[in-house]
Amino acid sequence: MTASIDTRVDFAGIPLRTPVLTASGTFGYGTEFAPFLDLREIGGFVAKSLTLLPRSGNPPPRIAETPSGMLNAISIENIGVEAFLAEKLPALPADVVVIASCFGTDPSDYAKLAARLSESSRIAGIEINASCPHVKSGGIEFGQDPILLADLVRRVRDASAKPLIVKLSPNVTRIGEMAEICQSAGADGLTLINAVQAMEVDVETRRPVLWNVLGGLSGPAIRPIALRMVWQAARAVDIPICGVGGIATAEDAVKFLLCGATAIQVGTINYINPQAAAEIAQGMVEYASRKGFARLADLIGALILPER
Amino acid sequence: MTASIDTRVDFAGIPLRTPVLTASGTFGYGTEFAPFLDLREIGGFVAKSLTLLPRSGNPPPRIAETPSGMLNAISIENIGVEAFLAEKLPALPADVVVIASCFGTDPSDYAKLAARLSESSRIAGIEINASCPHVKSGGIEFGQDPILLADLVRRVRDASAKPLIVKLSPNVTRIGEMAEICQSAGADGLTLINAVQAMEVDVETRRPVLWNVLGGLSGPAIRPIALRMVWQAARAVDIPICGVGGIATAEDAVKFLLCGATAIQVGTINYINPQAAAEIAQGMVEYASRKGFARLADLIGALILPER
Amino acid sequence: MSPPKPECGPPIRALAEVLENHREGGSNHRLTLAIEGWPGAEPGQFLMISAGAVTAVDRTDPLLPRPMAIYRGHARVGSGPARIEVLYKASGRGTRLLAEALPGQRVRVVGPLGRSFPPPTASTRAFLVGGGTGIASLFELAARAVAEGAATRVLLGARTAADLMGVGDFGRLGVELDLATEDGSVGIHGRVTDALRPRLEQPSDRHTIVYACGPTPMMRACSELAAQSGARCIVSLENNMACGFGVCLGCAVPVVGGGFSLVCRAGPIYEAGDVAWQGLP
Amino acid sequence: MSPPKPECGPPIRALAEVLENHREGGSNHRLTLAIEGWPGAEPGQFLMISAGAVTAVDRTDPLLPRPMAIYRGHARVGSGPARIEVLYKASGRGTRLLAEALPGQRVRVVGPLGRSFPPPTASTRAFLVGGGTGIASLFELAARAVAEGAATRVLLGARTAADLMGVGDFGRLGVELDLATEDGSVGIHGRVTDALRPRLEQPSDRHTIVYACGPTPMMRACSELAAQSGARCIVSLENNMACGFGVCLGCAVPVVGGGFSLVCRAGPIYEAGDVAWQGLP
Ligand SMILES: Cc1cc2nc3c(=O)[nH]c(=O)nc-3n(C[C@H](O)[C@H](O)[C@H](O)COP(=O)(O)OP(=O)(O)OC[C@H]3O[C@@H](n4cnc5c(N)ncnc54)[C@H](O)[C@@H]3O)c2cc1C
Ligand SMILES: Cc1cc2nc3c(=O)[nH]c(=O)nc-3n(C[C@H](O)[C@H](O)[C@H](O)COP(=O)(O)OP(=O)(O)OC[C@H]3O[C@@H](n4cnc5c(N)ncnc54)[C@H](O)[C@@H]3O)c2cc1C
Ligand SMILES: Cc1cc2nc3c(=O)[nH]c(=O)nc-3n(C[C@H](O)[C@H](O)[C@H](O)COP(=O)(O)O)c2cc1C
Ligand SMILES: Cc1cc2nc3c(=O)[nH]c(=O)nc-3n(C[C@H](O)[C@H](O)[C@H](O)COP(=O)(O)O)c2cc1C
Ligand code: FES
Ligand code: FES
Repeated sequence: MTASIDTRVDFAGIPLRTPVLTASGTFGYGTEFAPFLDLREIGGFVAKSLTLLPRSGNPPPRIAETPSGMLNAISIENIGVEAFLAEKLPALPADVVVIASCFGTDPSDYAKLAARLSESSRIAGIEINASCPHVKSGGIEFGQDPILLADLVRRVRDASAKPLIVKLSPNVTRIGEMAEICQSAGADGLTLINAVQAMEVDVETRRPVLWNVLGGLSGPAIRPIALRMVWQAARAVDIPICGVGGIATAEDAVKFLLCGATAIQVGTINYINPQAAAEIAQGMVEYASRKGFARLADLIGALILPER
Repeated sequence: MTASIDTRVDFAGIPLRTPVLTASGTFGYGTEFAPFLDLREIGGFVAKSLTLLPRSGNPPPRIAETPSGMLNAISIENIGVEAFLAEKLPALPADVVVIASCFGTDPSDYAKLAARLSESSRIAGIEINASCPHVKSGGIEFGQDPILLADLVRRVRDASAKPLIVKLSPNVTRIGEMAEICQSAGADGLTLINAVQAMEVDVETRRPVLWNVLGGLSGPAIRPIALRMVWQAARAVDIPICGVGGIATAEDAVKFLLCGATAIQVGTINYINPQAAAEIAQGMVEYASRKGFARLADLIGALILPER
Repeated sequence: MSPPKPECGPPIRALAEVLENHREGGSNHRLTLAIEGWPGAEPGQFLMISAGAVTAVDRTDPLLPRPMAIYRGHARVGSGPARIEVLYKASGRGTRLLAEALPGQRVRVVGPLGRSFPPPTASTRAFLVGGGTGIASLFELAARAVAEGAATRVLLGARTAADLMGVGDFGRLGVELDLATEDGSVGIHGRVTDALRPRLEQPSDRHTIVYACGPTPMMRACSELAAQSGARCIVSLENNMACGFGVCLGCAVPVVGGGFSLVCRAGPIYEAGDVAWQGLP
Repeated sequence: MSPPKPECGPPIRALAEVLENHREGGSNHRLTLAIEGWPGAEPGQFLMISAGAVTAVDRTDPLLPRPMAIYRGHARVGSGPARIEVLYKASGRGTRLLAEALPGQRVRVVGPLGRSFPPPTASTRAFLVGGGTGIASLFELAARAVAEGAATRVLLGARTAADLMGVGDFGRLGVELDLATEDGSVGIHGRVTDALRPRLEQPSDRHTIVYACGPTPMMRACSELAAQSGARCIVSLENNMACGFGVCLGCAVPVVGGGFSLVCRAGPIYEAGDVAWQGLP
């Protein structure tokens, strides 16, 4: 019975087996999850953000636990684009959708990265991480400044013909405005939200818990914020949206589709339950069949609003 | 031994018995807590936001539970300034510090409210709610727009000689900038944060959980966001800050002082534990004596930063 | 709206001990608590109960306590703690966690809260109509009605026999008892309102009082049946609650004549005619 | 840095049954789990354990699982589940909740994770130095050392006698056992490193291996004592962890020569000389 549900969606020109992807920085380079789930059970994954050169992140402590969430200040530690293309990509099954995430401190870094990644037929799309909330130079400025963001998206658009997805920062006054800017600058889709800038303190030592002082809040705690932003962005633009932020269950994922997301990403929960993404994909099918939807795509924007 | 700790602080010209206040909208008009705690055990409270005329809020559902938090869309239901002055204020013990919160859809509403409230010697200070996250007209625009906010604060400043506190919205890109604007416009102090704009959906009905669709997220879930914003605001301005957002324990309260807050407000937790504010005030004394601080005021800004 | 009866209290906050907590058919559970310093309660009042037993460290998820009717309060033995019974349905997150609480564990409670039912008198013809978990709000009222010598008939309905709460307890009160189940597994085959309808066919006066607690459509139907026969109808409403004592304003329901009323403070007991039914969630 | 030994595995995710979970002096607890499909583990590997027993509904606070050493793994009886023991200190929120888990309840585990200790051989002179909860990482290593016929001395230290973990178990292995407590309540009065120092006074070669697990200052002191006498030193590091299997990058520690190493994946076992001690949290 559940078998009869059509789970496919098209996100920004990328055909997905199911709307369930996994979020950048929470799924490594994919291979780490081999012991726990078959990558073919999910729609695909966004790899850890890449920089042109290998980058080693912040000193410890890098993470902390908070109510229904966690803080992180990793600072985009990654093996660099070349090692990714040479070592990580070939290790993945051919039919796994891989979206590459780009990070840089200058628009030209992003453009170079996008161009290089676009040479690989294994890359289904490019996600611009313009929103890393804890790196002074880079992320946060791009994602928070309309002019910088528009310029960044245009530069990357010119550099790559791949489906282009911009991942937005939640640390802004008007998310809808940022979404519009990306759309007019040529983005094919949007991902939101990245972690919310936050802080935690240890009262015993009287010091910030994170070496970086500030970090990004993620996990179920931020889900209602992410859902609101996806809802607002979906009403502001026509390009498809991938919802991310605190998704822990199939019901959570359904909420994002109802609010207008075409796909979703599972993030922090992968750490706690490395099988979560596959369970969520299965649970969405059960929800759809229980509710009489023939296609998961029919859930997109299917929120019923009180008529007033 | 704990008796020897000096708990007094001065917040924006208001002498407080202890830095622990309760937040507007979470403590009613004070009298509701009589069965549970002696108002003299806390520093005082901020009354439910007032409008010039009585205001009845949104239809149900008005609240919903979320991971380590709750959503609300009450829409400033209140008895109006006149009934507050005539009925509620006289019912309170003379030595309880009462801060009045003003809300309006136009700067002149705020100015009129502040002027009227300033006529009462029982009002220790005025808090401008420029941040109500779910009322279309009003709150959110003031708190999110630098020009509107500066104008609002100036207008109220001219209308009242009472200590003037501006309560900031967290739904902004740069909280420090908003803090500076309030300082230069004549505010004596700042309160932050108000609830974070958010949304929740019921997958069974496929409808928004709140009648208002959008609501404000409060509770422990947002504490790391509030702490970050207090930290950023404290570094941007010289006027004192009252920290609010997810405070549930004395340790939470201490974190806000360490990050630069002069006082704190207990909000959502009052609903779950109507004795929380008094317990937090007591717990802060225990912390101070355990850590060898003679005065709670010595905790303000006492965060130890890694020297780099 | 003028409250039917001044509120009882003052409420206390207590760390109650779980004496018993067991399943009673379907997903219904009976929780018996020992509460120190309990001030006593009136029929129709409720408690806010933490969503699950108190653990070594406070967990902030689920965050909010749950409102639960005081099903039955037992006379205090000497100076000991009061024994309070709650009947609840393990449905969502909080009540399913509450169902795991073991004897000896503790749950946080705040109460008694809300206003109570206007009491029946010897001259009252009382119909107590309970649907689903709404039944839990009616037991103390039934006991009071019997004590006052009112002609008392209790009508209880649920989806199926296993879901019917406290039938045995009501039976032992010696009231006239009508049962209704939607699947016909016990009592009449249909809704509890189908059991009420024939009872109100003759025109009745204000001495006839229909006390209704259950799903909103059921209470609304009761109020219409009562209105048709000229009887008075008192209902006990439900709504989401954060505090239970009138400060969050989260539990407001629209009332006739405009504006809102706080279910936790002005309610949960209302004259059916005062409720703006179409505006309920 | 080349890992001391290829990692064992592949890890599994399982819903383990709590067989026993009781206090053993101070705030130390012994948790015995039954785990289906357990692939076996090597000395020094660890588990990620949910912060408290699994409840009727998943609670998101506390959110993260806790890393815990596999103290002892028991040979599987036939095709039944493996029996795994964990010794832990109920200190913070998660471990205090874990201490409330009752036999029959379940906890979520992911493991075995991390790399194991390079095994001692018959020619090894092994000093196993454990401090506080670090003791828990050494039992399987001690058993292996004895089995290999290595000259094995175990040195365990804690604040006070009650805090010393697993002393009886180590005793039964028949190893030479030195105890140290900071209050002198048992063994020598002082730190475990004070017990180690005299043992390393004679210059020793690389066949002498100091295996150290405990507070960072203790491990650092061990590595210095070992270096002075020319012995090899292997340590088991701790760090905050979100995942335990190499994807969150949260557990990184600085290593000699620059850059970071993931404690959960490249570690927790390290050659003391590879660790950039001054950079540890
Ligand atoms: C005055 C009053 C008395 C009540 N007495 C009883 C009783 O005696 N026995 C009983 O089984 N139930 C009773 N209820 C209903 C009970 O409060 C809800 O069933 C319960 O809150 C649901 O919680 P949950 O954890 O199962 O659901 P969840 O889905 O976890 O609840 C999520 C949130 O929604 C709120 N909520 C969900 N359903 C309701 C509801 N029907 N009414 C109010 N809040 C709700 C919860 O309180 C919580 O804040 C009463 C409600 C009120 C207002
Ligand atoms: C590889 C490894 C093996 C371990 N083996 C054991 C063992 O066998 N027995 C034992 O008692 N302890 C062991 N620990 C330490 C144990 O993980 C922490 O004591 C535990 O996480 C503290 O959790 P809490 O809930 O008590 O503290 P909380 O204050 O609730 O923890 C808050 C957060 O900080 C993290 N944290 C706090 N202290 C530590 C720490 N020392 N190390 C890592 N994370 C920490 C927690 O994991 C959690 O994410 C081990 C740690 C590691 C890394
Ligand atoms: C430890 C950690 C590392 C992350 N690294 C990245 C990253 O490299 N690039 C990126 O775009 N987002 C990164 N994120 C953000 C997540 O992709 C996601 O947007 C955010 O965590 C919210 O989703 P969640 O609540 O489901 O985790 C990271 C998140 C965490 C917790
Ligand atoms: C139900 C509810 C009503 C509120 N009403 C007001 C209000 O009238 N005026 C105001 O300034 N803040 C109001 N707030 C915001 C709180 O004062 C506080 O800023 C916010 O909840 C964050 O603090 P907390 O997490 O401790 O609750 C309200 C919050 C809640 C939950
Ligand atoms: S529940 Fe808070 S006011 Fe009624
Ligand atoms: S704990 Fe996640 S990478 Fe090591």
